[in-house]
Amino acid sequence: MGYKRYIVKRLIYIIPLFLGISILNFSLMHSAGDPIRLMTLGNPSPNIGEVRENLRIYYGLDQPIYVQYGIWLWRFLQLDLGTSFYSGRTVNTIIGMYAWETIKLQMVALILALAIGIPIGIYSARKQYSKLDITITSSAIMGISIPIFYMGIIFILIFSFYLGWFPSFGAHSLQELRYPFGSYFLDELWHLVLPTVAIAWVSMALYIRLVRSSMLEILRQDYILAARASGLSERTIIFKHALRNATIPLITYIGISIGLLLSGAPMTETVFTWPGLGYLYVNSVTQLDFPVIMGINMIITLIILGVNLITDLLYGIIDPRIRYE
Amino acid sequence: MKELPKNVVLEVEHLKKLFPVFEKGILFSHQTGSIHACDNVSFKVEKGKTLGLVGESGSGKTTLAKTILYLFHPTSGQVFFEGIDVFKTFRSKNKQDILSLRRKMQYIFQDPYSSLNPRMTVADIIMEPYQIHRHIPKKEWPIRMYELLRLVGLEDYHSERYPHEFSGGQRQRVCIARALAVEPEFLIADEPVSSLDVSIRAQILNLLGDLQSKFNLTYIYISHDLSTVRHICDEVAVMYLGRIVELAEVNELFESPRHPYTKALISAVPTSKPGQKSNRIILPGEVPSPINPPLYCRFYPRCKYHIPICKKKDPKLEEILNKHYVSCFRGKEKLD
Amino acid sequence: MPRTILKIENLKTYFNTWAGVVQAVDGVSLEVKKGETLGLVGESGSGKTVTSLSVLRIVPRPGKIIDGRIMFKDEDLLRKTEKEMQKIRGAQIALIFQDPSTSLNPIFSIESQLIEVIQQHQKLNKEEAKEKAEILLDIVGIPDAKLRIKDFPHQFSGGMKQRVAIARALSCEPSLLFADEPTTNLDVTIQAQILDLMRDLKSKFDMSMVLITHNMGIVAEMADRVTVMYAGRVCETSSVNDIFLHATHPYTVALMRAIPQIGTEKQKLQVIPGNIPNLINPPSGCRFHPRCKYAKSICKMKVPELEKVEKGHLTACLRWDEIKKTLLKERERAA
Amino acid sequence: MSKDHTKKEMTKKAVKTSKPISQWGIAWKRFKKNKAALAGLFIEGIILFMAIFGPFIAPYPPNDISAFMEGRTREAPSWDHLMGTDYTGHDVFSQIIYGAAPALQVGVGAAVFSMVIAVLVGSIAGYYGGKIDTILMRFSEVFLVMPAFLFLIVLLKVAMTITVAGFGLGLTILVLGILGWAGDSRAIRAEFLKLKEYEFVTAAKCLGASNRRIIFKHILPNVLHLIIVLITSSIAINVILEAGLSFLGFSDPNIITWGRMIAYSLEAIRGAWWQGVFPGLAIVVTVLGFNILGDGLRDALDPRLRE
Repeated sequence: MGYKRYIVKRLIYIIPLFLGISILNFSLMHSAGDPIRLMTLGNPSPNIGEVRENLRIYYGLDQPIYVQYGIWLWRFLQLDLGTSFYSGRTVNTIIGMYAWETIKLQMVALILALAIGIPIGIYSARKQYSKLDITITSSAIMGISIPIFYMGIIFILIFSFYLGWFPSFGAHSLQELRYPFGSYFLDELWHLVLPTVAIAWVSMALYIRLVRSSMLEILRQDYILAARASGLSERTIIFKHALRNATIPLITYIGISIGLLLSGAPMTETVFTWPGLGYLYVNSVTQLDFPVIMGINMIITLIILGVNLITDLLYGIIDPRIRYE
Repeated sequence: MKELPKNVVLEVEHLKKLFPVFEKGILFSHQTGSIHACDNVSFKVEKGKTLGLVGESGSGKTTLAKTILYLFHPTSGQVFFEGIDVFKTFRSKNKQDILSLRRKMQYIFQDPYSSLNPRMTVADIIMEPYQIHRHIPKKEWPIRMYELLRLVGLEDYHSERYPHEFSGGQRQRVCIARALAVEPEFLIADEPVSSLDVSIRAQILNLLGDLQSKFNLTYIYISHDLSTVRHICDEVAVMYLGRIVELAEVNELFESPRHPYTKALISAVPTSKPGQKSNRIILPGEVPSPINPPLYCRFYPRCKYHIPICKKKDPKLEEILNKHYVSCFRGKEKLD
Repeated sequence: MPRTILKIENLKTYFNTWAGVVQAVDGVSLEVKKGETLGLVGESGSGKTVTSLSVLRIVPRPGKIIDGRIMFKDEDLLRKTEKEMQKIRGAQIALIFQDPSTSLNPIFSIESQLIEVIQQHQKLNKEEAKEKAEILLDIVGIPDAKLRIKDFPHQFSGGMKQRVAIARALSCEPSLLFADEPTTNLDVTIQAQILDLMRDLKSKFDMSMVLITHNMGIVAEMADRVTVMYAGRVCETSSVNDIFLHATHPYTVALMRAIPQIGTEKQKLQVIPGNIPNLINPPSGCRFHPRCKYAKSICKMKVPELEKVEKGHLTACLRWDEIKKTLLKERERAA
Repeated sequence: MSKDHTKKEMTKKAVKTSKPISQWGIAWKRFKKNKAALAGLFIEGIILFMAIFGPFIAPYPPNDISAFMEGRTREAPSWDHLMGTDYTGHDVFSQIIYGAAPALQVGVGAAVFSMVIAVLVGSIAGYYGGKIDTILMRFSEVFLVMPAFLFLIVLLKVAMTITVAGFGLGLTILVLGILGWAGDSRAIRAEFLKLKEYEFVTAAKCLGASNRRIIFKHILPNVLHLIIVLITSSIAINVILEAGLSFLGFSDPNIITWGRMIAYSLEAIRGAWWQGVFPGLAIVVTVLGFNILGDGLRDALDPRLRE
């Protein structure tokens, strides 16, 4: 009973957050200046004033800002993100074309980072101050100090240009002829390797540090000592008692890091010319295509909020103190 | 101003402190009940005497003490110190009056580890009251500070040191010195020795005793350790769930306790006599939650002497003998 | 003749910290006889907790057992492998911690924490283990054990948590129980309940017990024999009567006099001057000498060994003989 | 009481015994033992030196294209050009030196700016609590959850479109600062919440200390260690973010930055790797320096680790 109430609470809790971010997003776009003026900045037409006025009316930009926000929100709730200033296609269509590639890339990278980072973090904590621990911690601090795009460039230089093992750009080969063994799936995987490893490398370093420090903290607790005193095996103590408690900060961090990775998508995807939302975003910003920019911002916000919600629900499952609050 | 009976410095009248209990809502929290930390408490303390406040955790002793000093805002009730209405003074926001009242009443805390700012030297800590009150000229600050240090049994060179360089007992001495810096008349000592080692406790208790006779201080001594209470108090008030259930002169209370809870409490203290297995009264159950307590006698669920009326009415604190107050329907009987 | 169940000889456990080596336990020897309760008395930093952790070989980092022998049922625990120790911990020697709110894992139900320990040491299936867990909770006095077994630690009060912790410690019927200040964090009336329970259980389960405490009242009530520790060493060991009536070590004597007695009236307490020493750089010779009113220059130089005062009464003081006489005179005068 | 005890006498007495050490002193002692942290300090010293004295130590002026004139563009590292030249003939090594100043300015500037907001919000929310706390924390949550970096790109792009002459670093600092305070403010709030319950704060209240005195004299000094650690790691993050922004081309084109150098190198990285690899290394070293410095400071200052 407690848990259901908790879920409902968290769900409702998201609404003001979403409204807050959308208002911030909307006002940011509008305080950024008049998009029509920006779009037509270099236009030499003599009756530019009239053209601008017409464009404003066309896009509904002549109305007061709160009315504009209201209209935008109403449309958003009907899943209508508007039309691109440039291509004239609906934002839904455009985002639909790019979103999957970003999600695929980030998911694979995340799974990779967790699958490698967590065991290394646990090992490092158990063997605190051993040689291997020192090697791991120093590599991890190196890892968090490398910008993802730089990591990508280095990878491209080594594994693509010099060794020629992996492609340096795109998510697919342009021609079917170039698919490894003629398989589309393998082609996808082949293109995924460099960007996912580059992203995973950096986030893995963060997970290692996080898991290590929270494990160290937990291994100092009395209940671990008590578990030892009851004769439980080391395996049970580490993997059941300690790890389960360490999952709580870990989940928080996964939630945050998904947001960070999505925000960092423009850089990764630019380096690898990856046809995802980040790549689209940079292009749209360069063109000042506000409906698309807004659309991507809100989609990413929704993803982050969704992840936050899942995080909260997982807390409830793991930690009874939250569930029965 | 209020005329207090002769010798009485502090009078607490019907003091009540409720803490609201919130439940986190969607946007804001809403109140679902209140903790009756301290409920309708009245007592008097005479000049130069020590009143002991005894009770288990959750009985409201610390809340009571902090409310008297307006560190918690009272829900209702009044406190008079030397005739001054304490709460009225604090509520008036008159800075001068508040400061002069703060100088008269001081507090000594339970945990000497968290009660000293780790970033300040002992000299800074003891001289901070001077900075706040400016009751003595700046030139004399260090001189007074050294006097205080020696008074509480520390050395001069300790003044330059930081709290982490001291042991618990020494820290408690610093705390006492800081409290004395404003030259107070009244001290509340909240479990001042319970976090100290046994061999250090006696040092601090003796120091408190010496200071009392030297400066004619009035104390409220809060403790859950009955043996120290017996040792340094003149009068003792026993608290249970936010109420005073028994109040009497110390020997009277320990030798002929009237309230069933007091009896159990005294018998529960392990005596330092081997082999003498006491015929102790073991209370069943635990202290109930102070959130929305029952309207009848609060001790009823754990009391083996209860009669029908105990579950119907709430007993009042009544004087059953000379200066012996009990809050029990059977307080006048001798119960075994 | 009661057999000895545990005999610690010259145990040394040091902690390597950044500030220096903390000699937390420095040459402790003590003995627990079958079926008895040994009161292990000392102030903070006297090494009583570290001694108990050393016996189970679970001293947390950076602590390390440097030297000594720990004979449990005539086998040296320090020579056992980690696997063998796991079979002893919880099954033959159990430990109850001071603070029940931190010694139970907050995210597992009571049921799973009890079953886990039972299954670790006994060949029972989950149902049987659960049944046993319920019986245990019933024995330690938790009302509605069948319902409450599903609850999590934070849903219990302090006293109830300690009962759960006791149930866990007793789940495999150990022959030796270390209880490390089991009532210090509890209220007086709850303390009385728990002590009563422990006394009951001790005879019910036929255990030997080491009761670690700083409260002489609890010692008087619970213990058969007492070992007093100070600054990582043993000062005195004797029967509980002798400790209270014929203590010979100056620290024991001073400690007794510094404790206010509930039966006595307002008077000045006798004080032990000074502070508890820092164990990174402990005093030379007898570690109590800077605070001892009987100290002579030899106390600074020579480390006192445990010497026999009379049968079953050992003391680690160089001048116990003289002091005994002085004390006797003092007691006569007082009487 | 003897009043003839002068301060002089006291100090003389104090000298006899061992010197008192403050917690800062202890932290410094621990810090000194940490070789990695010292290395971090050393690295940042060099970067700072480069940032201040860049024009004096760089072998070539910023816009020197003499190599271009000589046709020595995209030249591999040599004694003349330690890190080679780029496609317009700029000396990569000199450019890296010039890039230190903007990197530090943005990194430190934005970190300090966001910390000012974080301390303000965190201390008010933590100390006063109640409704103010709820509102401020909800507000910070919005900043925490939103994709700040994406917003930032738009703002900078607009600035670039409006200002033809270039907008300098101020805007980047401002915007990074505004978008980065939320997480830190929560950490500071948590610390305030914890510390305000400490008995030394209650003791100060009991002595009649004002709220201002309690916040500034009692609580803030005890939060300072956290602020220092947070600032160090936030500098590292801001240096990376700045590099990313200029890498994407959202920075003032008139300022040489490491990110921009990498971006320019991309066209020809296959033939002239040094154009991109060296500026990237400069970023990595700078960020690494701040990160190990931050770790060292945390270990030295965190009272939990003290035994």
